[in-house]
Amino acid sequence: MLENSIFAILALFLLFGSLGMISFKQTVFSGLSFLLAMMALAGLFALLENSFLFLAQIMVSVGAVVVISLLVMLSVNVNEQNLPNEPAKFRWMLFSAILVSPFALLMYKSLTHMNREFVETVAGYGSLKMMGATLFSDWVLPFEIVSVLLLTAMVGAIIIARKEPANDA
Amino acid sequence: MDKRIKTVPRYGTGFKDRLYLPAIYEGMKITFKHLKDNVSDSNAIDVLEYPEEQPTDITERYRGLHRLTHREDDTVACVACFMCATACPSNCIFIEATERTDGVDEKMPQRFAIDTLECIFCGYCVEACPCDAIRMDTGIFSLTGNAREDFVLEKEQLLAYKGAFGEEKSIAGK
Amino acid sequence: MTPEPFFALATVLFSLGIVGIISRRNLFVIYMSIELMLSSVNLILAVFSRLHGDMNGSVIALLMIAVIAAEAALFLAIIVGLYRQRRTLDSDVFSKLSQRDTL
Amino acid sequence: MSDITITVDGKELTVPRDELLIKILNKNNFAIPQFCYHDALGMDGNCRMCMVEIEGQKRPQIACNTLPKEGMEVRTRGEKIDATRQKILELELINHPVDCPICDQAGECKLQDYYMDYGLYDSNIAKSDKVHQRKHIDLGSEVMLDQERCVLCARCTRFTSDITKTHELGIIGRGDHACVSTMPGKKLDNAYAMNVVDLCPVGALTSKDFRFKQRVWFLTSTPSICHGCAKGCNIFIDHNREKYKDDTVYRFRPRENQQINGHFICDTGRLSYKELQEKRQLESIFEAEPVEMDVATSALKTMLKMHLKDIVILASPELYKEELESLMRLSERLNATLVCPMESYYDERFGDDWLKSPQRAANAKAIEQLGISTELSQEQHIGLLMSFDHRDFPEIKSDHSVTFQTHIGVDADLILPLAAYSEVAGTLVNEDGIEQWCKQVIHRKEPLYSVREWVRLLEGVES
Amino acid sequence: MSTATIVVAVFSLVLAALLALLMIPVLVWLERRVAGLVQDRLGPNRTNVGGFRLGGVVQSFADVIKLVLKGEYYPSHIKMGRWLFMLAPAITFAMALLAFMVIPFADNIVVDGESLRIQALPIESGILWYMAIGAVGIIGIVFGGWLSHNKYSLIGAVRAGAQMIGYELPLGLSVIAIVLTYNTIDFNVMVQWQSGTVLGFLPAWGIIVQPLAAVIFIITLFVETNRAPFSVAEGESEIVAGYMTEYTAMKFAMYFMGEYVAMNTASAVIITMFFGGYQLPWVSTQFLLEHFSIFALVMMPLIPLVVYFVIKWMRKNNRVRETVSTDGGRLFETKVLTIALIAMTVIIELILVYLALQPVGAFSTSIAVTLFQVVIFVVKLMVFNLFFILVRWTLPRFRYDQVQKMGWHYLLPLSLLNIFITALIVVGVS
Repeated sequence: MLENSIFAILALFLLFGSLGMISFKQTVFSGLSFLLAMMALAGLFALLENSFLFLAQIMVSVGAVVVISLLVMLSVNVNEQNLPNEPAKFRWMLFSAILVSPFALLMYKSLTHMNREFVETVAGYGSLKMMGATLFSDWVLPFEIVSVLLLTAMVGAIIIARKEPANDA
Repeated sequence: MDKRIKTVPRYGTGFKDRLYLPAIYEGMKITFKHLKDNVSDSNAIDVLEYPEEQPTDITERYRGLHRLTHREDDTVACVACFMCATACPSNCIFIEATERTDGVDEKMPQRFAIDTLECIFCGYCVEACPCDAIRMDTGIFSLTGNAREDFVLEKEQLLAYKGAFGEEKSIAGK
Repeated sequence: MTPEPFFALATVLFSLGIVGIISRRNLFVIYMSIELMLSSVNLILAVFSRLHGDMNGSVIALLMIAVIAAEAALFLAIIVGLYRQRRTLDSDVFSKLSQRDTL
Repeated sequence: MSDITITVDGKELTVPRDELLIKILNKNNFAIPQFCYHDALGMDGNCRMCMVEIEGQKRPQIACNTLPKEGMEVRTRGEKIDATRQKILELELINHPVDCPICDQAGECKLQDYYMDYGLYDSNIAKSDKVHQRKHIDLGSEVMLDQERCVLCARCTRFTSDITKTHELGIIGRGDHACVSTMPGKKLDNAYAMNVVDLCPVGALTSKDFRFKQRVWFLTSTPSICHGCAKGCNIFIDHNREKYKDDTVYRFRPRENQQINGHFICDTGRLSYKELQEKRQLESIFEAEPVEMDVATSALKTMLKMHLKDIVILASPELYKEELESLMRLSERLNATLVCPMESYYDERFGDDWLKSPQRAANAKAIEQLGISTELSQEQHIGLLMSFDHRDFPEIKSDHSVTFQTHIGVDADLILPLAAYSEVAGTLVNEDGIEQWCKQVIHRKEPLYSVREWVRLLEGVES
Repeated sequence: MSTATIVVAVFSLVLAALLALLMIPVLVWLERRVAGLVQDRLGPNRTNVGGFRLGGVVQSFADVIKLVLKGEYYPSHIKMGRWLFMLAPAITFAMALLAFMVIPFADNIVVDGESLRIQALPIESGILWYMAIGAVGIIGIVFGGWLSHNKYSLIGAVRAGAQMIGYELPLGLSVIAIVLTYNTIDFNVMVQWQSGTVLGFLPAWGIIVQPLAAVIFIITLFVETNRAPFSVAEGESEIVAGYMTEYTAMKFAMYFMGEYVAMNTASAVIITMFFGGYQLPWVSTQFLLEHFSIFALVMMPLIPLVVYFVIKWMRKNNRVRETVSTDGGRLFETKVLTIALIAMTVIIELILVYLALQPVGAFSTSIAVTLFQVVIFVVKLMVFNLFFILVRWTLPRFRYDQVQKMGWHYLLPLSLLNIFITALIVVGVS
């Protein structure tokens, strides 16, 4: 019962966050809603007894991704009249929602098709130790590939965002 | 290169300096020594117990609160020429001029007010005054009040302040 | 607890991400919508992991989080670059990359 | 007469043969100090300040009594000239009290400027040795005289003798004791008397009205047009926004325009600046109660809708041409009658043959040009009388009345504030048909609506 | 849940709340007093309640009351998101407070065979929690700065954010080295690990086992808490007050107090990870539990000695200065405090006597050990807070670009190197 109500609250936050994110005009408020959604998602991970994922989500998604996004938003600091003019935003949203709904239904059906229930977790489930053991036994190759991906992303980001070298440099 | 430019040698390029840690250690040692000495004997700290003790070392050049000086006949020395208001960088001097009828001069301030909350005590008004009518030699360094209005000093108040270094009359035109 | 509400929520999130991408023209919102879709997949993976009682799903989710971070860095760099070029966040402005003279 | 070529400070100038050298130099922006010469008064040659060196002449000559000659070489600067000027200025300043702090002219004083440029800073005459003369003498016509500060340039006496031909002022006494004065018991008394204040290059003649009100360096001068009569004299409006206060006009000064007013304006026009801030209508009044702007606006719209068939709009002939045009469009939209009765604006006693026109309505010519009716038919029933600052408004009977007032003093069902002419920009047509553009001079902290803004507010009220 | 669990949980929660919240005025006082003493001044020492000034700490409480009662001022140019403007300082404050909740104040207490954590939030992922929550706190600063609609605030917010990102990396990497060493992320296990010795005689404190990681960690925590010499986000010499510029009264106080809570938390984390936490050096909990009577015997003469010196110091320093001869309250205060201290000593002595007579393994002994460890923890906490404060009054503020350069150019490679070395040693040892 407690779990259900926690889930309801978190789901509400998540929905409001993501709805706000796609509907606010002011970019920074979108960012704030996104932050709310990410926090709620972290809460859902905790509800799934996945404590490491919970902390990783807060640390990476909230602490790094959202903060960097906010920073970029602030340093770009577009004032209100320079934001894209989107008068038919909500009409578009309704239209696309109708467009997406059959696909969403399909997705939901296929996800619930397995008809499985949550099992009792083993001791240490979701802990750093178990996560590490799994990661470095069955998932070493993907891990390495992801590390290469991260490196590539870093190099790419630096090259893209770098300013033209000044003449006097 | 221009000869007036003086190149200051740059220190701290060695490894020890760039490591910062030895310097930080030295600094910490000094602060800690002061802390230790003062904690063990706080009576030895030589401080002025304000407000029981008042400072006695205010020099003549100290820019305290403003005052308006008097002429020899104890009338206001100010002729409302607006030089102080013109020189004032924070526009805190408010003057209303009027015709002077006592035969001493032609012009005098009807109102002369200084908003000390806006004043930055730069002393430009004193520099600008051609009549030696405004001075900052009262030695008053703390002005207190209960309302913002208390800090707008009117002509009467400014005339009532006495100079801290002997009450001198305006020396204009001497 | 049953997994269905989680799946429903993840589906709704994913759909909201698509809706955001379709309906908005603000580059930042588009970027965050993509993040949202990735996160909804993450949620599904975490639920799978919990359904099976082992950590494999969680590990993929963790790798996903890393990918999200990488994507964030790249995407934000692209946004900054685009904004420097045209001083706008309107995605429609950047629709004519093929025509050199418009840039 | 053909033009000739002269050289001034190494610069070649082509000039007419019969123009005074000082005028040429002034026109070409050479800094020539001068007290007695004035374009309107001509040369007098008594101040000796306008010394220039002319090639071939032994001593420096005064530029105001010199005509250019072909190939003449003139030097306006140089050690010799500066020394001469310094000596002449010392002479002018012998008995001057040097009381700039209390002098109202400070900031626009020629003597002060030249003193800074050429002055012998340490006086050879002790203050106690100076000749003391009478100070603050009320000459009448709002002019104050300080004989000590006078440099005896005789501009003022020449003004009264040559321009107004009233001969009130003269220079009496000799040597150190020469001074400007009126006849004993007589006052300076003519309709243009205050122009001597502008003419006076020093602080001897000051305006009693402006005296000690504001230092001139605080003022912003904005060119504008006098609204006193249909003559349309060019003026500067000197105004200043003091800290915590609203934008205030302190004086009008004449602005040179040879087509209309030359260098001068009349005293009535000069003092009409007071109307801009006295007795102003600042709040909306509905049925004798002050109301908020939105209440007043909705009351106005309701009244208009009530009387859509029989509205009469009274336009003041002092409104700008653009405002009159927008009122014409408004009356067309509302199907209303636009009239502008002119009788009350005509004052035969005011007029004279120079700068004062008996037609007191500043824009009377524009009414004529736009073809706005000046007659209100007596038998017409007036449902709603809408007056834009018209003087005749209280005399006209109507069921309901709305008036847009710049000044208080009338009674109506609805009184609304209106921006005065200094707060709006527009075109004036003077009685000779010369169109002149007036800038917006005053920017109030809380701006009032102008006629055009009111008309814009009433858009769509007829449907 | 047994009664013991609830009692222990409530005890830890209350202790954490007290240590975090009550510490704010104390730290504010300490900051001002130490600043004064370092600069040969006295610092706040006048405010008193009925003659009691407790060295001036009353001043801080007066300040808190003033800040709470002060009229709230809203800048009128802040049009949108005013609720968020008000919420932003609360986010920062709440996150700083939350991060403190995972600090263990004493070793697990065994009640009826059940091991209970003396931790407000009894979770095992201690350091991860601290890093995650600490990262969220920055959001409040960023939003506060942005919503102020003030260029200085915006610059402050951007600086705070950029600084945090720049230093999160060395922080995380130095933590990884430590986690490799301790083989855990649980704070309590870390402290237990440090109760041993290295090389036979040195206490196995983190600072000795991992000196480089400790230095990097301490430096990054200075940055994370926005303390001098890294306080560029509020740099009053250049950007007024940074992100706090437009804040007044309680909203300002939230940021202000949040900073002190963060500093307190940082001290707690540092002593937990590198200075043996609640442990005395060389003395493990097990040893204490088994030999508590010896301990009590050692303490018995020690406590009166300490109290004697404290009273002597107080009598010497809490004196009326000649220039303020009318101030008689100080003598009265000294007298009352002397009596109180002596009474306290007597009570503690009696308790120690009682405990010394208890058999090994008695429940009262374990309670006493817990309390003893809490006291040690608080003492260490205060020492580290003092260190934070001393650093602030010693070092000038770095320039912003120097801060960034230090993070990316020096600390990041150093922490990577440290991981490398640590990993080699850990693999080699096992």
